[in-house]
Amino acid sequence: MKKFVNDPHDFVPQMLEGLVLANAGKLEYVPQYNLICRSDMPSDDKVSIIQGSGSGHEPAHVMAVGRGMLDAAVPGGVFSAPPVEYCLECIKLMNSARGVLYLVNNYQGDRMNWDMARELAEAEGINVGVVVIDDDVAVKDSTHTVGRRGVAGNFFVIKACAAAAEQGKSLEELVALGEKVNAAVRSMGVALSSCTPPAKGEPIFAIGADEIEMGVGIHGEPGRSREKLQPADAIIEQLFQAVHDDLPFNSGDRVALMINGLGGTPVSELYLLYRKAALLCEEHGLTVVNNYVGEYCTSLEMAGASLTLLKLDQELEALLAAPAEVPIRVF
Amino acid sequence: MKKFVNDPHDFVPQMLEGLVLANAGKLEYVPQYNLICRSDMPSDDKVSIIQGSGSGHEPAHVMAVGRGMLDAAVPGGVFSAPPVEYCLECIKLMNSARGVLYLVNNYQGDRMNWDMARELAEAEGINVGVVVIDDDVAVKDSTHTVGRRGVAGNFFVIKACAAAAEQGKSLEELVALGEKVNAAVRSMGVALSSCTPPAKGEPIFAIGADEIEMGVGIHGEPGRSREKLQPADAIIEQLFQAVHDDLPFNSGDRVALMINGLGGTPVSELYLLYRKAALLCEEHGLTVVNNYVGEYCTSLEMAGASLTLLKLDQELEALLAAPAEVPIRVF
Amino acid sequence: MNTTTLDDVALVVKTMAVTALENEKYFSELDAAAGDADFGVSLAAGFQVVNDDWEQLDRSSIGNFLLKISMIITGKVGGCSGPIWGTGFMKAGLLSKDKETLQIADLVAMLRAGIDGIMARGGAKAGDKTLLDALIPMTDKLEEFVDTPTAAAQIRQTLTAVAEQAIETTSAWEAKRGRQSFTGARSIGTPDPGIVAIATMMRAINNTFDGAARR
Amino acid sequence: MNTTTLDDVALVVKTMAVTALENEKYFSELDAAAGDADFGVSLAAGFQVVNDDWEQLDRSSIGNFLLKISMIITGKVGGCSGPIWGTGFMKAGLLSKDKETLQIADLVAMLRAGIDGIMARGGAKAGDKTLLDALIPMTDKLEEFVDTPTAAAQIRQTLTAVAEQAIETTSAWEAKRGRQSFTGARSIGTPDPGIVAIATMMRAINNTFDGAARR
Ligand SMILES: Nc1ncnc2c1ncn2[C@@H]1O[C@H](COP(=O)(O)OP(=O)(O)O)[C@@H](O)[C@H]1O
Ligand SMILES: Nc1ncnc2c1ncn2[C@@H]1O[C@H](COP(=O)(O)OP(=O)(O)O)[C@@H](O)[C@H]1O
Ligand SMILES: [Mg+2]
Ligand SMILES: [Mg+2]
Ligand SMILES: [Mg+2]
Ligand SMILES: [Mg+2]
Repeated sequence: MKKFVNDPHDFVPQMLEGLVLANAGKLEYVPQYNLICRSDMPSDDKVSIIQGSGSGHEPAHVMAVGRGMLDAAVPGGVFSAPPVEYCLECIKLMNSARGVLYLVNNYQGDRMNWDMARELAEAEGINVGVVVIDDDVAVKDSTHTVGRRGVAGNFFVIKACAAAAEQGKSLEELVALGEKVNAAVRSMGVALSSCTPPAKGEPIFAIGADEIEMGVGIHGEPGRSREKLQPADAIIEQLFQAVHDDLPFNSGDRVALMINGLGGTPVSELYLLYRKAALLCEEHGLTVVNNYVGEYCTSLEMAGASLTLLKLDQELEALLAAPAEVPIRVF
Repeated sequence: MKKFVNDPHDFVPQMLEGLVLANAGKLEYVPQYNLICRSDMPSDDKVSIIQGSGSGHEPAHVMAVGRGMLDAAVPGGVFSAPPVEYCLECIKLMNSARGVLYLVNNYQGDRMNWDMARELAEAEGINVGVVVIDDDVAVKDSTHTVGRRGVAGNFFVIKACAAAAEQGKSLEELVALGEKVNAAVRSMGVALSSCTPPAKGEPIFAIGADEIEMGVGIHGEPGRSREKLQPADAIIEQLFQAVHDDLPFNSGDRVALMINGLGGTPVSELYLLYRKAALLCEEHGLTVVNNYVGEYCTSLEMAGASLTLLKLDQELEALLAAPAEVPIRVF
Repeated sequence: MNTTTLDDVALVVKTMAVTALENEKYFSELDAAAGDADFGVSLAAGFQVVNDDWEQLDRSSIGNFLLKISMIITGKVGGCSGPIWGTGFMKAGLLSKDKETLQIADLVAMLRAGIDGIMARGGAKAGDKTLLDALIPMTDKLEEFVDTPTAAAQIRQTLTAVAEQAIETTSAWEAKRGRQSFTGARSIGTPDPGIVAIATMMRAINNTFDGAARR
Repeated sequence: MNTTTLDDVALVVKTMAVTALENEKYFSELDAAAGDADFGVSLAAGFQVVNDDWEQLDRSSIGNFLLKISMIITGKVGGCSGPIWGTGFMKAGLLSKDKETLQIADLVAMLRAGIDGIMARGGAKAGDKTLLDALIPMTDKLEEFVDTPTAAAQIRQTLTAVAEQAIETTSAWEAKRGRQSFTGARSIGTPDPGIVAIATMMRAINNTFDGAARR
């Protein structure tokens, strides 16, 4: 395993220690519950927005804590949802008179832990709302499966709900808004390589030198098909088509377009992918109002990328344009 | 070669096309000279700040074009300095009554091409200044070598000079400032993996599964030593010691601390490294005023990181705090 | 008559804890085949606390003891396993809150309550290739002994066989719940880590009680 | 008497261009050993334009022709090679601006001017393991023929042998300039791409003129 790591058990806590050392005064770390929160929150003036999921997807979601984004994040171990107690403490710590909204990606572990934490929090009289995110079109959504996975579309749900929370929207309004964003966002990813959870010490799946996994999950879960390596434009065409046709998007739509790196792919390649995605949007009559090229939701050091489209309206355009400030910055 | 790429010859132009598609109205692309510039520049109110070096180090330097940073960048092919003609056109295009400052990393190819372009531009009556950046302590600096390489410290020279240029400083003042920053900044990197230039199609050097290259160059040039893989903290100790002792930095110094990813290392690991670097600063009596964790100067998809320290004073602290806006952003 | 005491219940739980800790790596490796390789780590995280806090656990009744175990597991175990195992212990504990001894019929009722709770929590049913496909046949078998007096050792032996058979039977199935289910057809042929854990624990319980009886 | 005409000079340059284009991959591979694998690509980028613009090149004098080549190489070739090769052509061109024919002494003077220009441009000297370590011994050898009338074919043969010997001799050296020099001791044992390019071009020039003479 070739990684910057000390004892693999310390991987997540030491990353979080680094994060708060780099953001002194802005972020706080509660080691007992592996929890990162804004130093100035909660406030009874706004609903608190929180999230907890497995680690290994950075900057999602611990590095999305900050003004205009999450108020707190409670990451579990690498690829492991946080236990109920941690979720519950996060809710309690961020308890606000306006309520607490947790945004949960649609994985069984995440959902069950948060459901139980919510029941317990509500028993203590805390007002808790939930939005489930499931934007990954690679997985078939049917009643006898666990449903689609939540992937990079998560970013837009956080951004919109957090911006609306800063504007004083109520918990009910935020739940409705989050569901609206989730209903309008679709993603699909592709892996060129596997990745190695520190505690495992070995790649999580095997992939040939000339193979790609089309529709890969952010924990290395299989996608739609194992294919031969193709030119970048051909890969983007596949992702775009799958994402575009799923909602579907229509000529005349105004959209946000994201090319998200999965961790091991350099930003040069992401812009090369963005080029083709932007051209395809144009061909299909979609107007790209906002674009996002970089890492938003990764799988450790996996080489690969995902494409996300969000259908916009005036409300969402204004929310995406609202100011925000997170640890991941250039300046 | 497992990359998102179409025809390898189109790698750089297609990346640049993506970049301007994602920054319409802000950046312009001149395909003839492979040149990216701000749409609103040059202006006779300020010195123009430009840079040109090989590609493959993104976000350096094409994605550092923007308000408060570079006015233009002219990237060559992957790892190849741009030809004289391109440098000259860049100078001419950014010609301002206040002059043009180019910031050049200390590689022979870069320096010779820019020297010639400068002679030609001066012959046309353009006022041209130069600052040479050579912050890499891995290479011995002596009169009978080509000297130290310019690596991630480049970011600080750009940031300071560009901020000062926006404040209306003269070309002579900016040259002096750039030299001051370069004299106060030191870096060293380490590679866990090699990288593959698209046109080459194969890794640029070989490295064993349990080996690291300590002091690696950003084009895969060898560093100080080939060593066995070590815990992250031990690696950072080596980088810190080499960087710290070179200037040297002294107890009581106020510093900027950067942990730069080389392209294939996820941000989770970078924060884990930052943790140890910040603790070492504390141990050595250095106050970290500004910190930078992320990718600033990469080597394609190389797994690895570098550590940069910059000694601050009041002037530099103010310049680092000045606003800036580049394509690499989260929102 | 087979009567189960608080001490028996405690020995069962202690054996489960030791088994989880001893098999941390093995259980995670099983999860690597079609899941995300954290099952062993997750279980161990919870049972480590059970083990560490062993002397201080609430022993005011069988139910209160199990509820305390539930709280630890739920609190400390991430992923699917925390809610699933925690819910199992909780439902069994609620049914035995005031009990100082249990008959076989009580055990069956507690197991059924646990199974129902797990189903409600995670939405899985028999045949989805989860630990339910060990627990359900084990409970069915135990129920057969309610009206048929049998030596405790033989009952344990039988349940162990049922659990181990479940590993074999279900390996050929496709996973329908949990992260394994994303793998679809690729999960066919690999044993489910949860089922293996139940069988391994049952085998260990069997050995422990046999050893205790012989002493 | 050996007299070199504009046509001869053009044939030399044309041969260099064809050689650069034919060996693009090979030259880059040589650069991969201790450099950054772009040498062949860079050279080809410039000589491709020379080749494409061939008919329109300024032929008003030998010097003007060489100056035009210099401008193309300098303009289109990145890395070290643009300034190095461009400077060589430029200095040789400046010395022959008004010439319509050249004697051996003129050729020696032009080569010396090119060598001095390259040294001034890049700071390299003899022994640093750059293409200068082919150009300098070739020029020294050519100078020996200034006062010793010799058949042109034999002179070319001799220069080719000197250039090819330079590959052998310098392979054992440590690079002191260019990106190769960062490799330090690791550059020992690998031939310098610039020297190989000079030798390959000299061999091709030799063959071309021999072929032209025989026709
Ligand atoms: N919905 C469910 N109901 C019951 N058991 C489940 C369910 N989902 C998963 N399991 C069991 O949990 C085991 C995996 O646990 P774990 O690795 O902790 O979950 P995760 O998928 O969150 O990583 C599976 O082997 C299966 O037996
Ligand atoms: N300073 C110099 N003076 C003369 N020749 C040089 C110098 N530096 C490099 N060279 C020659 O250039 C060749 C490498 O060219 P190229 O690959 O284009 O340079 P870069 O190092 O910029 O990639 C070397 O093989 C060497 O012969
Ligand atoms: Mg898990
Ligand atoms: Mg080069
Ligand atoms: Mg698992
Ligand atoms: Mg080279």
